[in-house]
Amino acid sequence: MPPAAVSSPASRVRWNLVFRQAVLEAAAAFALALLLFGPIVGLVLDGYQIKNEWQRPLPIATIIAVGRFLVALAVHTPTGQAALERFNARRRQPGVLVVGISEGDRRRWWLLAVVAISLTLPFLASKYWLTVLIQAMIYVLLGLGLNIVVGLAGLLDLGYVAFYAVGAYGLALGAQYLDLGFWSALPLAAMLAALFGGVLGFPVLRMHGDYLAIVTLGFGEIIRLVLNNWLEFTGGPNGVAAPAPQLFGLEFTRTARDGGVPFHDYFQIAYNPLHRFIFIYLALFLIVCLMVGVVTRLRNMPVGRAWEALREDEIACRALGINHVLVKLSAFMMGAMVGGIAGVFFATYQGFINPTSFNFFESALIVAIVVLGGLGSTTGVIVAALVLTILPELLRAFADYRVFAFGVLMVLMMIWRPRGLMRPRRRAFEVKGLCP
Amino acid sequence: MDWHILVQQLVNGLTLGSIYGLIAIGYTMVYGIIGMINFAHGDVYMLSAYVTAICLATLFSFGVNSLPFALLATLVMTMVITATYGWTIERIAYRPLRGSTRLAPLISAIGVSLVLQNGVQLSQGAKTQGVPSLIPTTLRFGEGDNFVQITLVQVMIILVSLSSMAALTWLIQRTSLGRQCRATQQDRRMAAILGINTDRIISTVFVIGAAMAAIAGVLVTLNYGSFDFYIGFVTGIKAFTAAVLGGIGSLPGAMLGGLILGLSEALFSGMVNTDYKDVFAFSLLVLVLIFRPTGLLGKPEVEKV
Amino acid sequence: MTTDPIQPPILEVTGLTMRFGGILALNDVSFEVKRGSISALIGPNGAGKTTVFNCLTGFYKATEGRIALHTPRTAIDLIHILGQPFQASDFVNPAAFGDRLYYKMFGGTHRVTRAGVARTFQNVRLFKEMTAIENLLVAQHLQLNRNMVAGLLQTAAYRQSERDALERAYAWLKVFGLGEDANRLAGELPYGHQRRLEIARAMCTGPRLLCLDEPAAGLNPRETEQLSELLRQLRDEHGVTILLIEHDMGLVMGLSEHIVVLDYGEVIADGDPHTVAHHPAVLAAYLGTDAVNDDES
Amino acid sequence: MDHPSFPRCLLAMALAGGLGLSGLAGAADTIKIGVAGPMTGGNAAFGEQFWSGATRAAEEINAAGGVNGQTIELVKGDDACEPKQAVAVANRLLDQDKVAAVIGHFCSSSTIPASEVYADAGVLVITPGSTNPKVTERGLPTVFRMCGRDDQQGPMAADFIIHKLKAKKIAVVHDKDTYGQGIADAMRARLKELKADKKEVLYEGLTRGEKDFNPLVTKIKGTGADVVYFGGLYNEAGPLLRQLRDQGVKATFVSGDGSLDPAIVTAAGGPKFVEGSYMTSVREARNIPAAKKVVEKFKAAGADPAGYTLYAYASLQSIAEAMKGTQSTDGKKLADWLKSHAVATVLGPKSWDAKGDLKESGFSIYIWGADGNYKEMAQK
Repeated sequence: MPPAAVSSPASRVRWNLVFRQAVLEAAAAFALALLLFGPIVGLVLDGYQIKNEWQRPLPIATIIAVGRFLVALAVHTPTGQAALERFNARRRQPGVLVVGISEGDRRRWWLLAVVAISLTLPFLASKYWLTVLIQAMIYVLLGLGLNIVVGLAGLLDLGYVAFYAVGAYGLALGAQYLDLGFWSALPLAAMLAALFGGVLGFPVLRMHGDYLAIVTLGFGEIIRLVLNNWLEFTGGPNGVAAPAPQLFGLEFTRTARDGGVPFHDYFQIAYNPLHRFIFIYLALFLIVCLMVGVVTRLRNMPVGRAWEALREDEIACRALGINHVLVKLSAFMMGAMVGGIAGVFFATYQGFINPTSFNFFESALIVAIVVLGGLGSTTGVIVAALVLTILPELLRAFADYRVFAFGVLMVLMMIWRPRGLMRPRRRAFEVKGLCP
Repeated sequence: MDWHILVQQLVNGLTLGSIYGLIAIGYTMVYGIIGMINFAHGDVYMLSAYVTAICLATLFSFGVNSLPFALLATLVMTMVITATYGWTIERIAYRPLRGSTRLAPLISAIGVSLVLQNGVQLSQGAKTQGVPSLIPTTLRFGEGDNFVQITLVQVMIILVSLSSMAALTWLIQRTSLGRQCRATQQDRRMAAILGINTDRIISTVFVIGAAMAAIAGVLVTLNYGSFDFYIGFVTGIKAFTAAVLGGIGSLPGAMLGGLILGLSEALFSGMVNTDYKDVFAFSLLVLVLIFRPTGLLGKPEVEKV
Repeated sequence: MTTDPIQPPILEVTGLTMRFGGILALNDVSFEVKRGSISALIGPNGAGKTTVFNCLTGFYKATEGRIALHTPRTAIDLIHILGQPFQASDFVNPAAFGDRLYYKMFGGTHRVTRAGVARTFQNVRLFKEMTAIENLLVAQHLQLNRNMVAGLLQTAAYRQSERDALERAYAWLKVFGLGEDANRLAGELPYGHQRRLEIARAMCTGPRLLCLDEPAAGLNPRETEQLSELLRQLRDEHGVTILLIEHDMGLVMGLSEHIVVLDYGEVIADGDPHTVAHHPAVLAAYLGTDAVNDDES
Repeated sequence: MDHPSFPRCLLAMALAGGLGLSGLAGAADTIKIGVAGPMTGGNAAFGEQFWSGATRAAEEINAAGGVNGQTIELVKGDDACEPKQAVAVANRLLDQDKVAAVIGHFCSSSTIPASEVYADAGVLVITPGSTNPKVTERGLPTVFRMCGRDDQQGPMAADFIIHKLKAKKIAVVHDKDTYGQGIADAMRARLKELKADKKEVLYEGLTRGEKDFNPLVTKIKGTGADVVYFGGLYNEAGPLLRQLRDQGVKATFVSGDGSLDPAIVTAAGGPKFVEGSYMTSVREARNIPAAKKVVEKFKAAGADPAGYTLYAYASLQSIAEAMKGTQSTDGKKLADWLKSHAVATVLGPKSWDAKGDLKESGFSIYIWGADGNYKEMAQK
């Protein structure tokens, strides 16, 4: 409570009112919390009996009530009001920022710094953090791919994991049946995923918004179920082994398995299981960089502009002679292809895949990356992918509360930044003599 | 297929479908009014199963002997508590996001779903819970080996869901609250200008949806006897599919979609193969949407140019 | 301006009928638009003007009738290219079947635009989160180098195509007096600018026939005046035929050479401004608010 | 890329790197042992059992003076039964927590990729619950299991169904998961060997996490099967049993150790539904004199040593014994020791073959009584 404000009688009356209001709100919050948590937290099922644990919901309800009380008071202090104002102002910001042409130089240094750090990191990190980084990179790739579909073309795809699965199984089954290696499977699986995207997309891309979402969700589930049920071909729930990557025929294993030469033997160095992961990381980093470049160029190409125009207004696009189905299809296939590439890396990094890795929650997580990234912002997607993959690992410190805390943070992040972490940016154009 | 098997499968399909339909109402109403897929709804249903068991066990531990009274009290309590959850979730996780991108509440809903699942796991444990079989009565039709056997609870499921549907339809079509709901659904801004408290109406819709899920939760718990903190996921996706199949935004569509989905699952797994029944269900959805892009009872979308 | 009597009209609408369920929105509408003219489609609210537009530009599939667009070389049936349902006869005639299948798969509204009909919308439909110049670049989609490989490798041909597009876009922005707004988001422009940007965007598709749906709605008198200047300039300097729906009778009477009046989905008058303004059916349709009074306001 | 994100980006990466480097070993007077399994997600019940069993065992061992003068400290690792998380958590346990051995992974699909990680680092891992043959068939020297294999109990069930129950029509149901389908397929393979595969009238999978199996039950009813064999866990077995009885199907229900759990009574809705069902499982812990005391201690603490609890308990006992026997925590040495010595565990004496499988799995058949308890059937 502001000490200066209490002195005058008028403000004292006002503060009395505020105080009373806050007490009422706190009481209501207490009652509500008790109703919500009383039965679920306070009465624990034990067989057909009940264990009474009333000591658990009471503190929760008390904390909520006190919190509500403090917040109710705080919004009436000048600092509280200013904070509220700032919070709301940020939420009202327009979605898109147009950046000038002169931004390039500064960005180049940042870019260089990030690349340098990303390249040195794997040599410093422990194996655990290296695998987390690989995992994060795979999600960056997935995020970039889905960003084309959801962020740029505005098509809500809730079954993106299907293409991820096609890529992963493309490598594993390709190795099993066709004797493909990692590098030959990479382009093939990518093309296969794109083909899947095309075949699935063509009949359904005429649908609007959320109907498309549920149909893609359906496709995602169908693919997962088929992978799970088709025991003879995919190994069903038992999964399949995926080959490890090779560098020009060099294997990253202790002893040669697939008839190649182990990497450490060739270079006469001691065997280190990290080599394999560093190699995967570097290859993945290369692909991610390539993908960022491709996406950046695509956005400024006719097809990329058409994607974004389609997101903004499909009807206007049609009135401009753009075949919306084909443009959507190109976005869908492009996204599917990137998903397929990510799948190949996932499979080779895991060494073993089964359908549980491709469930609906995975799709939801990738959509969350894109939305949190700011729908269309490449940097945003990268940051969001890193946050959403590294966060659960950091939260392992919370042990049992890990996923719970992850859920809470997801809600809070959306409330804090409903439009995502990054505002999408647009390039300004320069034409001789005309630009101000 | 023999007639008694067919009849039995139809009953199976109808009960399953009624449950889907009840849960689908929550999806369809929320979608209709704010255009959001409420992925946390399945977990609200899961919650109601827990509340049911907790209420029953508490009542029995206080020595309540009358089964009808216990069931009724449980139903009311479950509906109240679950509806409160529906209201709170909307208030905390969705309302602050109103007016931002369409996808923000979707992500928030996924977060809420994680919170509910893991919150229940943390407080109630991960193991499968259950209630004893309270109404063991079964009805048997037919002679010898060719008989149809239905539990009384199955009959209750069909009756209760149909009557809840009827009551809800009456509420939406005939009452002032229903008119306000429909007005808000058609044009939220205009409704607000006309003096309808749209925030309150949206809250009401969440409350109704949760209450319907609570009815489903009570019935399912009585019928199958067991549940765990993860049941919301599978059932939720199915119910959402049902809502879309029937035409999302349409109340009768939700029930119809639920029944069709339930029946087709039952008949497909009965006549063809259980392994692929979900594949069949989703394929059915895709096919229906290709030929009727707004679902079975959804209003055909007239493009506003 | 007189049109060459030998040249066919650019647009020929015959017996256009449109039903929504049981409602007859258009009933046997027929009219012509002369090449190089500025024509107007007027009528009271709900007369079916926008429905005619939506049929012309391929957003609705007319229930019956024919819409022919005469290009210098051929006549294009604008309904055919939208893709029509299969008919029994198609299954015995493979050529017709293939044709219909092709248009069913790849046909649609965009084909109409490609045939040379561009339009604007009653409620402005810009790509709000894209800059003004990008709006115009999107409109040139079909004229650009869309080869993905070329674009990713930034080949010389691709860069040339992009430069040309940019210059064309700037040229159009200048024509519409929007040069200053080039790098601003379309959604943040003042309303009058948005209206003009939408017309500029339609012009970027290189149309023969430009259909404007209430281009002056929401503009102040000065802006309306500028608009009518601009439309004349478009017709005279860029050789485009203009068909517009408008409620602002001042604009319509001053600008157009030919007026079609619709009421209850039927054409009730068709002719030059003077004839139409004094046509008894038109006066009756406007119920007292006669067109001449509007003209003076 | 745009610049304002980079501080954040850097922060995240620096955090990642920093934490990676900071994973220093804890105090030297404790031995860390990882307990990995599904602590969240649909299979979290089994993760809880692992944890409860392992913690109880650790308390006992520490109370008795620990191992080689050191006390055991357990570290929990959650994999949610997802291969992706299993690999991450395996790496974390090794790098971050520097565990000396691991009890873990429940789902075979998690155990298989995770055990590659442990084997690569030469760390001993004992899985209390992964029954898929592949777990030990890949020639990884430090991978062991405390449970039987699918291809051991499945055939036993087949023999029982054919010889004892004299079944005429057998309906086989599985849960489309590694364990369930694994034992169901092993059972079928044995049926074929017994030339009884003609007796199989139905072979289908249900979906885990669902509760409504009525259509499948009706189908079983239509086949007129007199024995239903279910490969799966009690979560699904309970409702399946109840719905069978609700529809008036009287077929005998036979299942594996995943269903032999007191919780099945709760899941089915009462003892009358499970009465008369048969299940195969390893020699029941509660009947072993050594285990009685342990079980009582669990009960006294208000916990029920259900499902895999005692398997986890026995796993930790074996690890501790091996560490005492070798005076070391080296995975290779521990593995060699375990392969050459028998360990007296709460589940009875256990010894392992060269692959890491139990030499004698000691499966027997249990029958459920009307009181909701089960008892071992007299052998022969």
